[in-house]
Amino acid sequence: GEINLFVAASMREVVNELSADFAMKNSGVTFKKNYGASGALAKQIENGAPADIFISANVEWMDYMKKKKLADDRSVATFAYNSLVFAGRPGVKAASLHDVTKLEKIAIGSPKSVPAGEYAAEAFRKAGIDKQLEKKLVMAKDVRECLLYADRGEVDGAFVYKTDALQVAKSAKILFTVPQQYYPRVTYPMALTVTGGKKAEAAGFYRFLQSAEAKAVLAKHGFLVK
Amino acid sequence: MPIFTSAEYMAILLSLKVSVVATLVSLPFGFVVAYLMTYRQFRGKVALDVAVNLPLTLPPVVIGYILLLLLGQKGFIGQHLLQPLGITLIFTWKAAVIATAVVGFPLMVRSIRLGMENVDERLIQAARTLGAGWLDTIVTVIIPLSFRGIVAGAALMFARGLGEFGATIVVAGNIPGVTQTIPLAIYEYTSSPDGDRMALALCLVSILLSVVVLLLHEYLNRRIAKAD
Amino acid sequence: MPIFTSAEYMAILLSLKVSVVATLVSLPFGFVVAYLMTYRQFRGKVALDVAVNLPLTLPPVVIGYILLLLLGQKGFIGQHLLQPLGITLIFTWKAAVIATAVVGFPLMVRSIRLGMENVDERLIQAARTLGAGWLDTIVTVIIPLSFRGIVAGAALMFARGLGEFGATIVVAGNIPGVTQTIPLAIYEYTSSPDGDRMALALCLVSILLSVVVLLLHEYLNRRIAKAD
Amino acid sequence: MELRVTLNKNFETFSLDMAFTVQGERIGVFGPSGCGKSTLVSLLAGLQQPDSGSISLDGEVLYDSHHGINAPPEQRRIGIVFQRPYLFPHMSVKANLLYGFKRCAAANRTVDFDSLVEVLQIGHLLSRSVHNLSGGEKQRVGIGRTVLSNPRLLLMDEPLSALDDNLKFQIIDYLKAASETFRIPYIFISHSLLEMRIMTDQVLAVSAGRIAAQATAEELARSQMGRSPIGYINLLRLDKPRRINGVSAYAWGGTELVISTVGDRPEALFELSSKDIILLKQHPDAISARNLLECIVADTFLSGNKVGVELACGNGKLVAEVVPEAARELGITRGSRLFAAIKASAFRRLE
Amino acid sequence: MELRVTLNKNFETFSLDMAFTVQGERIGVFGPSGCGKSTLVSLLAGLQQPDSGSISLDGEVLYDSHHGINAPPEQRRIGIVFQRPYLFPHMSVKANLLYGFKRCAAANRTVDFDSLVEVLQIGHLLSRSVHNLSGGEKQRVGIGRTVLSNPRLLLMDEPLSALDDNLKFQIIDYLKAASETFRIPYIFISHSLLEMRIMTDQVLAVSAGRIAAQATAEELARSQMGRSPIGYINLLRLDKPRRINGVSAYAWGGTELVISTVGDRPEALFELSSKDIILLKQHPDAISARNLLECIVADTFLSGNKVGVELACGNGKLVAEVVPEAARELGITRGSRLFAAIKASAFRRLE
Ligand SMILES: Nc1ncnc2c1ncn2[C@@H]1O[C@H](COP(=O)(O)OP(=O)(O)OP(=O)(O)O)[C@@H](O)[C@H]1O
Ligand SMILES: Nc1ncnc2c1ncn2[C@@H]1O[C@H](COP(=O)(O)OP(=O)(O)OP(=O)(O)O)[C@@H](O)[C@H]1O
Ligand code: MOO
Ligand SMILES: [Mg+2]
Ligand SMILES: [Mg+2]
Repeated sequence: GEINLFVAASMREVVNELSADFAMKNSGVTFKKNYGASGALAKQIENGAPADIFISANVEWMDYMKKKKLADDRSVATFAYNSLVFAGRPGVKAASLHDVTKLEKIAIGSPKSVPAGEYAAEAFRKAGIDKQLEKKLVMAKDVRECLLYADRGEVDGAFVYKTDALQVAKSAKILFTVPQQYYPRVTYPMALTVTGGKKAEAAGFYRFLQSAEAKAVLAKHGFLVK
Repeated sequence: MPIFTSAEYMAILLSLKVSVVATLVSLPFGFVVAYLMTYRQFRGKVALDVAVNLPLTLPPVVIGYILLLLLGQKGFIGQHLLQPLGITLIFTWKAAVIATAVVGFPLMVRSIRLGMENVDERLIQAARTLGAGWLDTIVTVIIPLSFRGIVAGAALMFARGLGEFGATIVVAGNIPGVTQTIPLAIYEYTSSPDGDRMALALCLVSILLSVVVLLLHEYLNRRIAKAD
Repeated sequence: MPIFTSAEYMAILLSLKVSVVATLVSLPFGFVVAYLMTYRQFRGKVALDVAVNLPLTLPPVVIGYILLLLLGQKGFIGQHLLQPLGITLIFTWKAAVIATAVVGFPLMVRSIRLGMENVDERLIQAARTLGAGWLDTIVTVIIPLSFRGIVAGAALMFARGLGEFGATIVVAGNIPGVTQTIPLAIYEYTSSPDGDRMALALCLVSILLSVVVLLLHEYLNRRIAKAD
Repeated sequence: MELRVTLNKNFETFSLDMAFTVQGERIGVFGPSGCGKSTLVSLLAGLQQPDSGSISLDGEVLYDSHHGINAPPEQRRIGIVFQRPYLFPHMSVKANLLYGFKRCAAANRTVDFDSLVEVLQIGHLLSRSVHNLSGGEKQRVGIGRTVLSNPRLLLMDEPLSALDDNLKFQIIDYLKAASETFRIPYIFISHSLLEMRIMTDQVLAVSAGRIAAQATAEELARSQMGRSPIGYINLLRLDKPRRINGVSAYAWGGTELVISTVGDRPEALFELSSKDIILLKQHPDAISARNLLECIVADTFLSGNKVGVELACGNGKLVAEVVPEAARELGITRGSRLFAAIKASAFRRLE
Repeated sequence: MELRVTLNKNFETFSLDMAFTVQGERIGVFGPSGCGKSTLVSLLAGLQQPDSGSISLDGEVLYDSHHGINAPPEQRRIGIVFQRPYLFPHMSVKANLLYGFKRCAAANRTVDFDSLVEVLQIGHLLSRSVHNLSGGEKQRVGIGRTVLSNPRLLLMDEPLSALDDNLKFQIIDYLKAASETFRIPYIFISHSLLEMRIMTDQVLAVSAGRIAAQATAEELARSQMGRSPIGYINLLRLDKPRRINGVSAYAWGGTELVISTVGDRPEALFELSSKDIILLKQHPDAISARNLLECIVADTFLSGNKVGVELACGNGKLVAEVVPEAARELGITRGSRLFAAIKASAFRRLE
């Protein structure tokens, strides 16, 4: 059978690997994967896009799915966690949130549309540096764009997820990890959709995503699993 | 040049297929709209003009959402027209075709209109008095004589189609091998580790295709000019 | 209709500013390119044609990347031309202007060319033999007589500019009050669960603006037609 | 053919308001530029809609604003020959010719392709593209295309005015040959009196959107003689020339006319202006004019500041014009005897 | 003006290859359609580039392929009057007129605006838009615009062929008035022999891209008489008419010519075809022709199958044509006496 995955774009590499593993073990199972912004994916599902499993980059869109009765309520679970880091080119001197205020330009995801940006903004408020940073922020369409700016030196550094920094960055390196007390935990919820709940293969893959084997892969990519 | 994997070949083929089909499918509609705008007087002409030109003004992503709302399971067209017929559009390559067609439509209509405005009205009158009804006249006189405009319109839509991204990703999704066209593949490569080379290679393919279309268009233009 | 907050008003104003400035800035370039393509024979004419039409074919996001690579701190133009002059373009509204101008350029050039092709060559020859140099002829004969095409080109670019998203968001970022144009604001609203109403309202503003431009264009067209 | 028309059509700066009934096969519409001739053609053919009125052709109502009848152009079977031929540029000559023929119901096909091609002498052009035709060839193909559509009525809207003189009379021949051979009644529109006289029997004179008069072409011509710079045109159909010393002698009115145009055709139409006839009281001894005819004054009439003199030479008739003073000197009254001197080169062959 | 030209220009299906030197103020270029007249104009004005050759005007080299000299059109000071006026549609009549004037160095300005406006009688048009002008008015404004640019040489490329006859001679008047008043030498291009005779002294006959002959217009006209359907055109400049009984009598050659065209101007140019003169051996008693002139045969010449008879009537000269047979009957030889009968209506006023 065919399993339709709707996955937040930041999970692309890890889900690719997991689905390949699963397909290898279960012959006859094929995947159709749609990667995009969580909001766009939710709207697509709402309008009838064929999805079996939805992995969101934040809780709000999963709540939206629940409210609209698109997700199988009982199946909503946490797939993985992530942490916020500050990445920049090696020469940049920044080892803590307060060092960041001395820099010129900082990229974050657009807080309204990019969860990582929202968490970063939250962290600035908690750390009391939001006013100082206000004029220095560049809002990007997504996390990958933040990293592109950092890589190319258009900004001094960018607040991104650890996983993205590990996977995507070329010249930019993780300069420090934002302490967890400054922002809520970055959670990737997942759920079977109403149609997915009725498909045995989808349920099978859903269970596989919670398996120890899957958690190992997640960890390898830099995600936190608990 | 990196050697493409099957995924990229599929993206290229898909892009070609989507652009070609979108162009062919919208040609009749584009022609009808251009015909109405050129030859007919009717109420709501300005409204039609505005509607046709909207996709030019609205961000493609918004067009994508509008199409999603219209064509989706709960959308007006999706629910009342497509579902009873058992047709699913969204998330298939057909949705990409529709997105491409809608976004390129204003450009196509504009070109065809210009072509039609150059057809001598006397020739149309001659056809009518020789016994040709209006449909007959369209087929035997207006179409052949506005052919340059039609070709230009098709070329424009095709070219615009090769670059369509925003509307496609929303209604068709970004599913490799199914709805992933060149622009979507490029987008994916630019946001994945060491995808730059592949992205660049795909860009080159896109440029190459557009050059071919442009040259073909020029060539056709000259042949038509010669025949006249 | 929801009452907009200052952020939305700023986005609307910024969109207008970006589209207007992009249109005005690119008009002279569009005119020169159209002039070269219409009246001059030179090597590399086809190459210029291809280059001008590329932004039509390439996805806007890719154009955004290319512009970033060119204009950024380490980019060719950015490093060697802009930095020494102390100019920063990216992440400012000026970057949005450039993105808009580049994306709309092929449409603008196409319109102006069509206008120029309708100028009777004899009138140009008359001006020359009456003592006007080629620059003088351009200003006093070609521009006034291809004015319809120029207006159409400007209207097209303005309209396209109102919808530009992909290229702008890459080179200008999406900074509220600084570079967030209407399409970017719409995008932001569509990506939060209860932004639909605001997104819709902004869409309506966008549609309204395009209707105004279209009607203005029609009106100008008629006035010019009358004057001829 | 019988055509009953009541039509009203208003433009911003012009209004057309006509009511007339005509019967006949060769009708003329005569009037100055801008008087509404082409508008009438458009309305009759259904290319424009009148504001009100009715049109009936041979009893069939084509348009009636009261009864909401309005046959579309393609059903009226009214053919138009325009001033320029407007051939379809994307078709061959043959495809142009067959355009209307193919669309004509088989029952109505009285004109057949081969005879038309022969009448118009366009056989050698059939496979050509229309771009490489000369002006006259184009017009012939245009006429052929319209005739082959088997119209019940042919509207010719100044079909000759874009042609130069040589071509004009060639095309007149073809027009007459086609309409006579295939018996198609026509309405011929022109502002040329000469064309009216050659092409029509009955003329509707139009002025400023109204019918000003309905008369024969001959009546019109006489009334206009004094005002026209070319005078009254005598039209002479002559045949069986005898060649002598490089000129042709045609039998006419019991004598012979010597004409310098060298014709190889057995029959031809010549024009001779009333101004080109010199009247003498006495026989001159020797004269350079090759024709010296003895005639009787059959009638005289006044037109403008000229006197028209209708001369009977045997059974031939000619109209000459003189100034009143000369009429007095020559003692011109009905029945007086005169000599008319006409140069061999004063005749112009029209066909 | 002296113009030295060697030019070579090849198109796919046509090649122009000319070398000539002309001196004079009124030069003609005569030749059939497609012989390369307009191409020559373009090359002289610098609107097209020759393949090779040289052009020098009054000693100044405008083009020389060997020395790489190629003055742009705006620096050549060669004005063109095209077949159609090509007025700038976005400017008023006045702005059109001043276009070239403003761009002419003050030192070169010999034509002043006011006198030009007077010569061309366009004062009342100045503030009008060019769209509302009649054909003749447009052409006058076009001529004025070119003349006001103060060219050293005026090229007129069939400036009359798009005009109807009335207008044509009006415009000729204006053309001559403007070029004479402001002393601008010109090259007049046409395929009309009559225009050549009125407008030029010396003619370059062009055929298939080559100079076929260089002659006076008069020589050309006589050689073409026999072939032309309108014969040889006598041009008569007459003045101070006396009005009698609705006709005008002009003094000419010691006698008077009676002409029916009613002229109100003191001076006028008339044409009279060689075909419209009837020769008689004896004085007829009474004749409708208003002119009966006694003349002596000054000369005869052969042209085609016609005999040209040059008549001296007092000090006036006329060319008549007759067929050889008539010449024999009338006993025409140099010195013989004849009567020439000419109708008052045979004269056509040209201006
Ligand atoms: N569609 C129209 N709108 C406004 N006025 C019109 C229209 N068609 C014709 N006219 C006017 O009607 C008048 C008659 O035009 P029409 O073409 O019938 O004249 P015509 O007799 O055919 O002249 P011509 O001999 O020059 O062909 C003109 O003054 C013209 O300007
Ligand atoms: N740009 C061109 N390319 C190719 N052929 C040309 C070009 N310009 C002119 N010709 C050819 O050169 C020949 C002469 O043309 P030209 O216009 O000079 O003739 P003309 O004597 O002015 O004729 P007319 O009396 O009809 O105006 C024609 O056969 C024409 O087709
Ligand atoms: O402007 Mo788009 O949304 O990248 O096609
Ligand atoms: Mg007409
Ligand atoms: Mg020419």
